[in-house]
Amino acid sequence: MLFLTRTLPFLFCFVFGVTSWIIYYVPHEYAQTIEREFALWLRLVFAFAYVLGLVSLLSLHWAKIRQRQAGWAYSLIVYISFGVMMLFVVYNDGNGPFAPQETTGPYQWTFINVHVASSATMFSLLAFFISSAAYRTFRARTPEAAILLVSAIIVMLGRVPIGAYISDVIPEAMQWLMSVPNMAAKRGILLGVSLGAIATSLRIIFGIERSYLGGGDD
Amino acid sequence: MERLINIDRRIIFVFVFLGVAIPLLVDIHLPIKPTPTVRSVYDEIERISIEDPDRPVLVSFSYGASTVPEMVPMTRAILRHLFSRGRKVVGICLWPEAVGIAQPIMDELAAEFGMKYGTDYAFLGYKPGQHAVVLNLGQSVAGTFPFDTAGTAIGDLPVLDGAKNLKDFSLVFDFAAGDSMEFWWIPFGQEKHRFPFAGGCTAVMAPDLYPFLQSKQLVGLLGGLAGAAEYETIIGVPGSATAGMEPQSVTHLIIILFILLGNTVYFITRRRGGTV
Amino acid sequence: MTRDRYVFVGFLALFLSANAILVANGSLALDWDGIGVMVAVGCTLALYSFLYKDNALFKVAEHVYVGVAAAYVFGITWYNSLYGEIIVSYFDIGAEGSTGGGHNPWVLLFPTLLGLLMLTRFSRKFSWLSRISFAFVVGVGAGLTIPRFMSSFLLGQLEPSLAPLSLSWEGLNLFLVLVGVITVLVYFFFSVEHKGAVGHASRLGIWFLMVSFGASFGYTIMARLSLLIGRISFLLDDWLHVM
Amino acid sequence: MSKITSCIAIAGIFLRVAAGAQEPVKIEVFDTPNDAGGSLTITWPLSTSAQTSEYRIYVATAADGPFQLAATTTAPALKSTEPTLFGHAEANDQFHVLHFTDHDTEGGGEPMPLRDGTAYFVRLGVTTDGDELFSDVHSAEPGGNWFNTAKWNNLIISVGLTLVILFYISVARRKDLFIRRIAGLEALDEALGRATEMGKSVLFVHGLKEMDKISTIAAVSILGRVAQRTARFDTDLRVANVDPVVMSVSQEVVKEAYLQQGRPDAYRPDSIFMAATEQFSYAAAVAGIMVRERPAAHIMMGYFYAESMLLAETGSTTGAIQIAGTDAYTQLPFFVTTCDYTLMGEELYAASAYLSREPKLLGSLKGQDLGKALIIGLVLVGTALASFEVDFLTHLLASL
Repeated sequence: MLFLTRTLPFLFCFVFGVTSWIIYYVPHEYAQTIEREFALWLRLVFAFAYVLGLVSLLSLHWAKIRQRQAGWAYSLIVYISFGVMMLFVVYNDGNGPFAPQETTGPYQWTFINVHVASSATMFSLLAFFISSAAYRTFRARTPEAAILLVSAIIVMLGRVPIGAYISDVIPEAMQWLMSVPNMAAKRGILLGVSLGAIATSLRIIFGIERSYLGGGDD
Repeated sequence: MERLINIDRRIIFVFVFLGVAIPLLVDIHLPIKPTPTVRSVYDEIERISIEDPDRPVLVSFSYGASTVPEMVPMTRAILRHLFSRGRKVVGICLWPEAVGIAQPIMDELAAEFGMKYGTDYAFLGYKPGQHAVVLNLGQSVAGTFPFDTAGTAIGDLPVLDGAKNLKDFSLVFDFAAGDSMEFWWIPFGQEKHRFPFAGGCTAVMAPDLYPFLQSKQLVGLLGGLAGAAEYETIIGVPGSATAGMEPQSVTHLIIILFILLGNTVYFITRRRGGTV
Repeated sequence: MTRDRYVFVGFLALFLSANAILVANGSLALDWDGIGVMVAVGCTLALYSFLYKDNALFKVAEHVYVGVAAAYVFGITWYNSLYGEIIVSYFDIGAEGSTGGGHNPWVLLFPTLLGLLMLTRFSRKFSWLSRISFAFVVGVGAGLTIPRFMSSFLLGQLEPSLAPLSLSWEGLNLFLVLVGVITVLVYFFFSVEHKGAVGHASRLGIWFLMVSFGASFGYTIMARLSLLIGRISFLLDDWLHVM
Repeated sequence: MSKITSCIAIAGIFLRVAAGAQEPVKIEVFDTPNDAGGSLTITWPLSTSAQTSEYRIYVATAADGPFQLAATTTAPALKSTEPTLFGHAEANDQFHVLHFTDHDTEGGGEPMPLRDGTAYFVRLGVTTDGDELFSDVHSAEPGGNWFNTAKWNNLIISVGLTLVILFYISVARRKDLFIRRIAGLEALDEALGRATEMGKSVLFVHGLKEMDKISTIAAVSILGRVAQRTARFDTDLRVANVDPVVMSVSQEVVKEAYLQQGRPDAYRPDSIFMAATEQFSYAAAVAGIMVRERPAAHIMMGYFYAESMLLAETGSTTGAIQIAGTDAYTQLPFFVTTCDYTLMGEELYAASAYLSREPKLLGSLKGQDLGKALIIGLVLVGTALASFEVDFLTHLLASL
């Protein structure tokens, strides 16, 4: 059993990992075919992963309802709104689920008027909290934080028309700041991050990092 | 002094609300000056319209509902420019929510310029897989999007004649609310096929992309609503982004004043030995 | 508590009467479009009630949104991929008048199997099977990542950094970029203590980082405000018609 | 240049054809390198003529024909535009280059693609002022290639980095590797110390990502350290979660820490709780705890999204010490301006390696450090060389 639960996944990971790494260097038709198939498979498995995410969301809220945890009524609301929207998904403006998707009907209506409206509103809430934080908590406690705030002010002024209205120097300072010191730091971060990503990928391929396996008994 | 800082934050919220609402209602005209990164997107589309007029442009929508106010104005500005130059446009979505948002916009603008579905433009819908979709497109467009959203096979869409993979597009343009330009398109597409690549992103992502502008992995960039407003200015069709620049300017000023005020109080109280 | 209740009732009454007035004076039609605007405004205001304080209305709106979002994404995945690509290819059902298209069903067998195995994660007995799917996804992902990140990020970003320096404005900027890249890397270097020259370099690196964080900070504030502008102009224009 | 001399110049290239002279003419036909097959490449010397000439490539499957048209061009590219295939030799801008993948068929039907493994005979025709001059015939065979020669640098560096990282991991398994002190961890200890002095609780806030993400793993190992301290000093610890798996792992880690400190009695599983399941509800719930319970220290670790703003803002107004750590670079600015100390990006992973002493983390951190040192060295040397117009290192490192 240990072979099936531990070794087999590791072998899978190693073989597929090394193969997809090597074919990068091989322009031959055979290698390109493998790359095409891998990309397709990966893409299709991702579609199933959505179902996985959906089931785990629903089971999380189901647990809250079943155990009558604090705020379980909100979980019930998740179920109700999910159920109603699912009906619209299946209805597909009269064509049923086994036809191309319609761009009209209750599904699109709910999407625009509930989903889009809520989603954009949720993130716009942050505009308010940022302003309150600007007043109450964005402090130049240290020289570093002072540099951060000065650079933020230059960018905020230079990026909108009011900056040029005050002085032509401000947008130019913003441009310079973005494309020289900001660019340099972002490049430094990027180099570090990609080294980190490569190191993590190596640990995965060589079976040193197995936390992705998760779940199930060992 | 400390009481000044510890006021109810709802008072600040009212300031911000008014800072947005009043400039929206009262017209204060401020001239918009396009920045070089935005200008180079325009120049690139003009260039391909002359030098590479036959091959289609691939437009990828990688954003969701939460960033609609930022992303939709730039979607409109770019599509308007492409259609006005008679470019053939193929739209794909890398984020699921983009389907319901981008498709109506594309249809509307195409109708405005008399572009016909199938021959002048197409909308292929969404495929899960993020970077895997980009990699797959690099190998085969028809193998990645076998049908459009109406179920028509790709082979029946003349706009895609000759477009077998990413190499066969004159330009790829990504509208990104996340890191799709940086971590999907550049390493999994542009790295191999070297197509001209430009994009528009939310303001949050924009500073991260400057290294790619300097290394020419990215031709040009529209950053946030300001980038969209600049593009509207270049093509001479002011829209909601241009209208948004006035409240944007005012609220930026308000926030800067808040930061300055807060810090002044902070330094005064700190000098007196208090804490805030 | 009672004060909050008054606020809530007043808020609701205001919202309903505003809609009634708008319908009465013809700004909003009582068709699906008009009702749509009212629903959208309702969601928007319910979420904004969070600004007053965390309350039940906000939580209801947030959870409604979560449920709708989950079903919406499932719908898109179903029509674009699960049905629209996989099932259609198996049963060869293209749209009317469509010639061919779709994948060879045999090619799809393996990925479909992997996808289905992934769903065993919810079974206590068979969840080990899902590890095979995860091993595939993670393994291929890792293998694809290594050479591509090497090429587009390490080499692709290294090469433009190797520009000739000169005594000019451009030369100065290139020099600053060079200093920035190196000192930021030094800051994230963990094998030596940050003392002496290394300490100075890493301190300079922090300053570069702070300038770039400041840029991100400014841009993020801009982004959030843009969203707010979008929502408020929706309220003022599409709902109240005062713009 | 006059019309007549330009004709002579063109004709000069094809001297061998025109006059039967013996000098080699530099026309080359070969399989296109670094491709999947089905393509041939032809190169010929740069035209010295000021006039535009038309170039035609003819293909046959036998040396004596019949020749079919494969490609026509008036503005051919130069070899120097394709460093991927031809490198950076100076002479490259003295040669034209053209790739072709098919040829016309006799009946005028669909063009016939070139077949791998078939020998093709190719000749070049140049038309200036209506006269077409032909080169002699060269033969080549298209085919797929097994290695992309433009990727040597990539392969060597990747394999090198792999070996270094695997080497350091194996070293780390045998002995402890040095990592510098992480200032953020000292700040963490200080914050915990203050909480003890004040007799108030400590609030640990997890990020939004699941258990298999590096940032979450790092957050859990930092939680372990925090729990050790709170167990020793008998300080109240509260841990807010948004993911049930992270919650149960956190419970294990805290329980373990309390056991190690000999205080299993002080461990209360319900102080490690699910605050909410959704992003903003989570932020609101945690902010509520911050305001109501007024912990002395807030420790926020893991991957945060937009809710970071809400958490840190509310937190800083309560006067608590705030320590944050995240690899979400877009959220870092907010933590930096509202927290007393912030572990930025890779510092978070380093802190986790420093605390857990796990060989795989320590080893790969060391390997990455070596990679960074290499990059710093290459940038310095490369820039110095480039400043003196020596480009070889720049070309060697080019991503092609």
